[in-house]
Amino acid sequence: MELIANVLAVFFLLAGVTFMLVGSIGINRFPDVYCRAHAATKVDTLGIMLFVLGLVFFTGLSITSLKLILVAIFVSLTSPVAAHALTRRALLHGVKPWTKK
Amino acid sequence: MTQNPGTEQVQTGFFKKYRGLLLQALVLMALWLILSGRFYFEPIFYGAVSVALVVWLNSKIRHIPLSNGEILTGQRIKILRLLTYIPWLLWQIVMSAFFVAYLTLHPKMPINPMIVRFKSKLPNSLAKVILGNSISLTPGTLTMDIRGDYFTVHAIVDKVEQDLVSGDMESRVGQLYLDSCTPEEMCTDISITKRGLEAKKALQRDEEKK
Amino acid sequence: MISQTQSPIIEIAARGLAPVIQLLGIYVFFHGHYGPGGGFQGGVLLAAGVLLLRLGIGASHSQAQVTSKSTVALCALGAFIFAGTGLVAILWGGDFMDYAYLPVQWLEAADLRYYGILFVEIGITIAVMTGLIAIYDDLLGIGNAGNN
Amino acid sequence: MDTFFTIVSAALVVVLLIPFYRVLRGPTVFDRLLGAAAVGVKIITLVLLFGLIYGRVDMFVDIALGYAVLNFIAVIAVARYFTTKSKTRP
Repeated sequence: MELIANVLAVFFLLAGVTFMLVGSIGINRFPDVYCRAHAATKVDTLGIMLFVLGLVFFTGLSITSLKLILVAIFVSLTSPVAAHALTRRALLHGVKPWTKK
Repeated sequence: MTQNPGTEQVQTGFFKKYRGLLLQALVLMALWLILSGRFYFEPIFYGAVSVALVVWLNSKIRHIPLSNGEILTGQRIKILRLLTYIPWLLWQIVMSAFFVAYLTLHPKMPINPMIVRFKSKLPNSLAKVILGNSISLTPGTLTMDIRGDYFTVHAIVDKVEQDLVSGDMESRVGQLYLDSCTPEEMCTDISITKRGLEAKKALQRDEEKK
Repeated sequence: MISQTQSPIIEIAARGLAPVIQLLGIYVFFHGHYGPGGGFQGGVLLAAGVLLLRLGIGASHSQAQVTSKSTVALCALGAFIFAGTGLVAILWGGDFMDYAYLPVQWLEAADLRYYGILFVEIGITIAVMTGLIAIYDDLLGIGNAGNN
Repeated sequence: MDTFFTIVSAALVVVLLIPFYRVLRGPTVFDRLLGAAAVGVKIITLVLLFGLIYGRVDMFVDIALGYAVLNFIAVIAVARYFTTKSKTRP
């Protein structure tokens, strides 16, 4: 049982780090600020959720793991709001969206 | 700003009037218990005092309307339907992360960004906010602006744009407030812009109309 | 001045998250005995909660919660609580901030230290929170933050 | 297990450095801000991982929560008070 929990935890930690790596690459690879916001919002949110899930498997179910889940909930609530605020202000500021030729 | 209940007011009226505040206090008390993690008298007493202070501070701004003139109190969300909506949203987050990761790692990066504007028939601002955040978390779409009933959404490929304007998610959000709503009637007046300059002009046209 | 026109997402997110952030600030303040935290950090988080409302629903609307006029006075009150506790300890025969000498009869020395620290931390929290809000309001020129 | 945590935290630091390129390079200020927010999210996970390494997760979670709050408010504040070129907006 201990072994299964540890294997799951390692898997989820590595998955979270992988998703955050993909998000970071996306921030550098996409052509304009709106597409970059896609990468920063969705991929990073799933990355931190998986990471926290891995940490919960390590610590076991307790008050501390509830607080860990609270961090994940907070980040997943705030990241779309932050991306919305940024892209809205970029649109009003006049940053042109990149389009295919 | 705060309205004291009259002494002759009956009990049910009190609960009906302050349902929002009581819910907020309960949620904050649960949050305090999770944060504190000590279940004896003194921390819980401090927690009760803190929750009372925070609820009192925030009850002062409950009656201030939003910038579009809407008052937030008195809207009932259907909590049971919210509980069924959240797992679907989590599944959508997983889907969207895999989708954007696929787009990122694809060597040619097959994106075709566009700006979709549509009119939604959601009844109030809170529903619009839930829809806007859900759009931001579902595959390939990002809410850029909400102005009145009009949503401005950045979609990254053609496929997600079709999913968006089919109105599936709008009807799911609409069911949180309305009794029945079909996907067809929720999402109307769709216009798609594939060039950046036109989108900004459309926004400015809206501004001048006001 | 800044226009009140704002996207409803930011407004409602500010209204919904501000109580949570304020409660987190108060928790950090009370948590100073057991882990990281204390007056200054709690005050910063409380000020962050108030400033989120200032940003989200507009500076003039959020005056209903904490007015700009009261911030400087409350900041002075916090500093007064902090310094006054120390001075009272001196007057009753101890050193500065020696809580065991506070003139409260019905508490023992250990309890007196515990509650003395708590009282001083309350002063620090109020001073930091209202001081930061007063700096923000003064920089933007809202209301009559400083009487200058 | 400690070796594994060390490797994961080193990987996280590398991941954290990638958005810094966007912060330094970004053509507009919004790109820089987006990169900074992405760095913030990675720092939250790094703080949680340090909590696990030092065996004090309950202590580091509070720091992570505070960091998340300040990261969010920083983005909102800069996005709100960035001066706009458009004539119709203030």
